[in-house]
Amino acid sequence: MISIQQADFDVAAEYAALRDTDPSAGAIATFSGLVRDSGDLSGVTGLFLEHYPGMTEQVIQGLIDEASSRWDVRRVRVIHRVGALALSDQIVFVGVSSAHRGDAFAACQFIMDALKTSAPFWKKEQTDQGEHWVEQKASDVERTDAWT
Amino acid sequence: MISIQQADFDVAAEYAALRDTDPSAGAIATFSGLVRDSGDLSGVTGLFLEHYPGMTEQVIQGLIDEASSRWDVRRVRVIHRVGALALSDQIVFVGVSSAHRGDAFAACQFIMDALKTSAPFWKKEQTDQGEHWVEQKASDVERTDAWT
Amino acid sequence: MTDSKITVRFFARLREELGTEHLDLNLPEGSTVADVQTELASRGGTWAQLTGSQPVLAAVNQAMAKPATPVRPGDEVAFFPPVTGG
Amino acid sequence: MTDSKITVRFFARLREELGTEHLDLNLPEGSTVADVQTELASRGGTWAQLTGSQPVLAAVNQAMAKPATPVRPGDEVAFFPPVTGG
Repeated sequence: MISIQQADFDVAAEYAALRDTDPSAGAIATFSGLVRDSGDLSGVTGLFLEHYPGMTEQVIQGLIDEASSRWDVRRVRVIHRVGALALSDQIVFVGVSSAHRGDAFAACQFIMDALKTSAPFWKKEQTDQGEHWVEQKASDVERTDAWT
Repeated sequence: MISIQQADFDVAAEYAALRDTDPSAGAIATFSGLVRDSGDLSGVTGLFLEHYPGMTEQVIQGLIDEASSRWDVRRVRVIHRVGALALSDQIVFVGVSSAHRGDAFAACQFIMDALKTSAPFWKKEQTDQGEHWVEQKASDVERTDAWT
Repeated sequence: MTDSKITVRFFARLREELGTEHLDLNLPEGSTVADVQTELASRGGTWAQLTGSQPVLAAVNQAMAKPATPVRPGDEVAFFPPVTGG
Repeated sequence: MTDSKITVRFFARLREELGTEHLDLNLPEGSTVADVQTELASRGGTWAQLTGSQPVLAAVNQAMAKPATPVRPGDEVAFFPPVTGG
């Protein structure tokens, strides 16, 4: 399930939903991304997140489908917030349940890595010095390429 | 922080504690292991987990220290239950916060993999056919060796 | 020659610098994404960046597209900078 | 010759099959983990598995040990099967 939303999310509820599966799922891997004070520049005080409604969901569904074909995956949950976010706010959640720990880790990390370089979201950082659009990092692109 | 305990644990509280760090921590990776119905044999109805008190904590602390030296790690939380567990019960939790997503994933997965092959815990599975001590899996050993 | 009316959308830095969220465009049949970019860049000013040195990504009907991707009547074309979510 | 009294602990399948959680042992000075295993295996019966074909791991003072690891008076030696937690 995919949610793109302005509202905050509750990792406890998401974890409970991932856990409430068939008893063959013995592994749950999760990742949460938070607004940190050092992005492109230091002194970040907040973010604004823009996205391309419709395309975003399609791209993420494609990543979930690819993960499900490559690994033994039971449930996948992706949440990404948009709009204005403050320092330490939650931005993104990816949770995967699987029968196997290696598959849960791999699918969770693949979706996170690929989301960062292919899902149409854009971050604008606010700092004491003003605001600016974040530049894509070469290291993020390399990380995604490593999965192919 | 390491806890070896009979009692269940609350992933929501653990996540909140990992999140409540310095604002430079932008990534939280977690893993939870649950009792699943297919272990060494199918039809698993429960587990008994034995450990070596004292040594277990020392081994896990060594893994946390190693992870902290290899990756940028802010907080690490490891919980492992012992005693009698039922189907779908939580067994183990590893949570790592970091400034970077790659480091959070790597440290979390390394600790889980190495815990499975080096921390003195032993599982006895209960099935409809009786009970038996679980055998160590070659695939788990290979997975840990891959980190060296 | 039949004209094909398409919708063009802009996001993030491009949206701000062009001062435009979306516009409609009439293009000759057989046009491609590259033709849309060239047509818009010819407006000059900040529009020139659509064929400039900074990378500009394109989507057609909400799927990633290449310069040679054909654009048909009714299509939604979007231009945006490299993505930075997560 | 001084005797060195050590504590030996057993876990999991070994503990059950030996019917023993722990015992005290007197060993000659200069003994090793291998000597402890040989001494206990010589009791015969289920004890023979301590030097049998199934892998048996050893720890001295709660740190993993090898057959050649020395055992000193007061040490805690433990034997157990390969671990299966997580």
